[in-house]
Amino acid sequence: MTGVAIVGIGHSKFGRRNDVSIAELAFESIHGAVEDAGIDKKQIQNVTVGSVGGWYEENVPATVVNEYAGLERVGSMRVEAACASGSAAVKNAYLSIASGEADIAMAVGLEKMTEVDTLTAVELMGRGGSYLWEFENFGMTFASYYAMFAVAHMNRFGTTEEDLARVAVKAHHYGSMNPLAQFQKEITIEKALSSQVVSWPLKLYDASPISDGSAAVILASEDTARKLTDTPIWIRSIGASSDSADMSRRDSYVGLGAAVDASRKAYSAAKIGPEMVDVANVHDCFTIAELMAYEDLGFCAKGEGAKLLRDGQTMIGGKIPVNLDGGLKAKGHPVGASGVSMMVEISKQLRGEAGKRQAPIKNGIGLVHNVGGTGHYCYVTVLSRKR
Amino acid sequence: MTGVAIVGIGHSKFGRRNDVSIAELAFESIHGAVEDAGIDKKQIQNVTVGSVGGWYEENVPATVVNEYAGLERVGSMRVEAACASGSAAVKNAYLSIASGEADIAMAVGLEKMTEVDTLTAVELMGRGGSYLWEFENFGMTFASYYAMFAVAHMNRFGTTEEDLARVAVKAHHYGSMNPLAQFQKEITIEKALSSQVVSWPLKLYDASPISDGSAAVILASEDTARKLTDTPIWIRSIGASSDSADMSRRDSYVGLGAAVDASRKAYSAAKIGPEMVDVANVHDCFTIAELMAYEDLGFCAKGEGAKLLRDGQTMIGGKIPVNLDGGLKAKGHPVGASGVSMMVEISKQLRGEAGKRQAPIKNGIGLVHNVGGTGHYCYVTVLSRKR
Amino acid sequence: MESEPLTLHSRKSLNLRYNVPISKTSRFWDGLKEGKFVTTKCKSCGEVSFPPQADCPKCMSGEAEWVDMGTDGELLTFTYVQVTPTSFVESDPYTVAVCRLPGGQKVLAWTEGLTREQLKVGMKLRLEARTRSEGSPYYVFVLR
Amino acid sequence: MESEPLTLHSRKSLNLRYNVPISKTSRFWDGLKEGKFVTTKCKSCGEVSFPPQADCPKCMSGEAEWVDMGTDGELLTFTYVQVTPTSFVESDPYTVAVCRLPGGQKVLAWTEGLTREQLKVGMKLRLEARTRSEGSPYYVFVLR
Ligand SMILES: [Zn+2]
Ligand SMILES: [Zn+2]
Repeated sequence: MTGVAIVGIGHSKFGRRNDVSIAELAFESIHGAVEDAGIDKKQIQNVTVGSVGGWYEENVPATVVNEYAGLERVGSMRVEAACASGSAAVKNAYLSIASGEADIAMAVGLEKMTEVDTLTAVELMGRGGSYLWEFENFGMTFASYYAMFAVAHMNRFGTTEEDLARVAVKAHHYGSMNPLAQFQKEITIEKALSSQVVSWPLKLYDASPISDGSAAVILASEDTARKLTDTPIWIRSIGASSDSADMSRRDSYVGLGAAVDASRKAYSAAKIGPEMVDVANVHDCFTIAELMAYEDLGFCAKGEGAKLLRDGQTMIGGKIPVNLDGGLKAKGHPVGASGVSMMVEISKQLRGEAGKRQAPIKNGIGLVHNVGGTGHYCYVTVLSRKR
Repeated sequence: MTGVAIVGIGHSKFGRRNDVSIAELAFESIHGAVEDAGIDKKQIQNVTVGSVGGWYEENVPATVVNEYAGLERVGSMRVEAACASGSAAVKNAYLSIASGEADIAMAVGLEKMTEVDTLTAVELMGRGGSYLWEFENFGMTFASYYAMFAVAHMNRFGTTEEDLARVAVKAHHYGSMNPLAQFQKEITIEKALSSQVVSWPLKLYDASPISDGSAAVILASEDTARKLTDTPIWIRSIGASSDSADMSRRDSYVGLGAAVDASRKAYSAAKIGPEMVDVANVHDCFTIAELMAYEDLGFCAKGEGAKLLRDGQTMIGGKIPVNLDGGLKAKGHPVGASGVSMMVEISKQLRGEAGKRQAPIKNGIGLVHNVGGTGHYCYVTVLSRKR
Repeated sequence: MESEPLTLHSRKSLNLRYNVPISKTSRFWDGLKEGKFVTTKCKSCGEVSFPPQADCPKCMSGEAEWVDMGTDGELLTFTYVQVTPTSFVESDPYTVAVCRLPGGQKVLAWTEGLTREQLKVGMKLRLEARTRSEGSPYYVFVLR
Repeated sequence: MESEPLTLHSRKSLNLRYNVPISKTSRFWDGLKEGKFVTTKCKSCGEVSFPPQADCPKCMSGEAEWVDMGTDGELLTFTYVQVTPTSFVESDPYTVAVCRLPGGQKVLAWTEGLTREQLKVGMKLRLEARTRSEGSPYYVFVLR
């Protein structure tokens, strides 16, 4: 089977982007990815758009995006896997090339969450569980689901609110070095701890923001990739897994079963272990999610996420630097765009183009961990300098 | 590359299904497909759900469906290509097997449109164009888009309202033989012509109904398919194309550019021509769409669709029998389910299991033509008895 | 200082309210009216599911019976929801808990009569049925 | 006769109304207020687009200028919308047309002052700007 590589990356500024329509917003990264790949857009055979929607006016968004960018007669679809929609889009594009169906394909992650008011966005996310058993009577929000993970984790392993705040401080530290991030200012533990409680024990600074943004990657088959670039970033494997929609059916509240399973699949298919990973982007929609990700991915043992962070092991210079673009927390979390944005960041890291937030690259391997919903979905993608 | 075959099919009753939740509705076809394939559901590695949503309460439907059916830790996503979402789901499942990523995968098409009132469903469909330029100021509906195709076609080729009514009469004729169809009664041309105008010249009987329903197909790799069944139905090719979201950017109003392109791709990849097709399901969301499909697929020359129908060539015994399950018009059009439902019907036809609505099978080739939106998307899938 | 970009506040509002079919699980809601908590048990393989479902997620059998699932819960986790969605802006902030029942089923519901500070993982709570003023049944956890 | 299955009419309604960014195409809406119809032309390749767009769909250049696109239309197709969506239930039924303008751009809009029976493919119509009572601009086709 042909190898599949990322040959072009594009990324919009994340934030409140009421200066652009959804098509204009998508164009920013599509244009960037086409230029970066050095191709003619007519060479793109498939366009997969990852987006959740509901908070913007277009009900059939992929064709609106394609029309604006002049992508005509392409094979196309939108994919949705909640907040893992971006990774699902990359997987779809990847499969189209790996199967031999296409030679060049593009995945676009896109979300525009600020066209409705904040509490309506909160409601749309809250309705992402099992509607009748979680929302209709009990008004769950995304923060409350993750707060339940936090309470269980704190109770079982002694993780503290300070530990959660440290995740936010790290995110804002690296976000301050990312000109495309929604927040580019350092924060302190005190500031995080004193912010408004959203769903106890999670506070405003434990939560990724409501964001608009887009990101795009162009994938190519092995021969084409080698012709187009000296620095193809190979997709070594994509592990995908899922879990119940309903929180009450989960086995555990101190980790995500789908993440454990997806990473096992991804490591196995790439024939690597977690110790081989030089740099990772993990899904920190809430601070607790990043700590659970360390554990679910095997960067440390279960329950030791907070210690790994406190020891500085997930900073540059540590064992496994994580979220050097600021993560969803500081960079922003336009949900459909986030997975693709993570691919863009890890591609930059593996190319050695991350500037002052560059991680040391030893094995040439990076990882993207993208969770959908409250662990409904997880996609783990292994990227590599070597085929 | 491995061949990919349909080895299991399942289909719910279509209609107003307020007796079942979306998960219960999906289960009806998932259960049917698993039984038909004779597998253990644990063997299913990927589940792709095709659904548009908005008219039912679940915002992340695929995991709700998986949870109910006990499909745990599967790779999964929802895909949306407007009314071609079902074919997009089949394509996603197909790619996962063709690429070697999975051995057995399932595509589920699902829609539940009657949880909102009729005019809200009409609104959600109308918002499927280019929102600002078509809906906000001008209140376009799906019927009005297709009515514009009808007016152009009638003006250019002399197609008449009677010709359109004949499409409905044929649909209801075959629908009367399909116990899963929403409408199972014959109608007359007079009845169709005298029905309420929805968007002139289209009347109630020119339009497919608002429907609930699900359908599922299980796909397997070549070796597995041969072990599982004596009648694998091979997916020979899937041609996918797209067009502008906005009607004002179309080249023509007498056909769908995406359909012409998708069929060209599908024929070319399968190395066949339209004359090789024994039986087809085409996207008759409105009667005019079926006539345009005949032409766009090359079953006849442009402008001769009405004649092909009048001559009985698209009935059993004719050159190319079309929509022998009643089509979307009589069977119902739960939009995300429709593409998968078409695959189920053509599989039955090629297996020789279609009972009194069985087409004669000569070359062993069937075709599914599934349009999304007003021609935003088209997926053409060639199915075959032979690998 | 940049001026705010121009947006068009759409004239048209989309109002979505759903009719959710519940006939296959109505026994649960009916049970609540009598203060009982029942759920489905597969007649074929014995799997007990909550939320109740007419088809078995384990063996796919469509033959289910209704069994009592008890009301004694052990608190697994909880949260106190301060920022509530649009639909719940008129509610006071609420505490949501997940408890495990004797048969192993887990249930998510609001707690009643307990502050967030009083809740501890592992404590004993009890499911109780409630009826809203307009007649719709729901359920809460209270101190056992 | 079967009884109607039991459904739960959700207590919670989802109300969606969008703030659609239009700053990059505001020249079009501003033009309407003066009765002018302008759209974008790519400074790099000369492509004229309608609807207007800041980036060129042909060559991807972000350099566009605004050009007059005229108002003389030729009717390509039309329909008379009798069953209208929820948002438009208070409108009378309306006739929508697509016309080609002199430069080849096509525009979709309501017709005004013409019954469905008066419309014929190929006839000459003219774009005219209108303003709603609340001040928002739109446009219609009238007889030329
Ligand atoms: Zn069972
Ligand atoms: Zn240009």
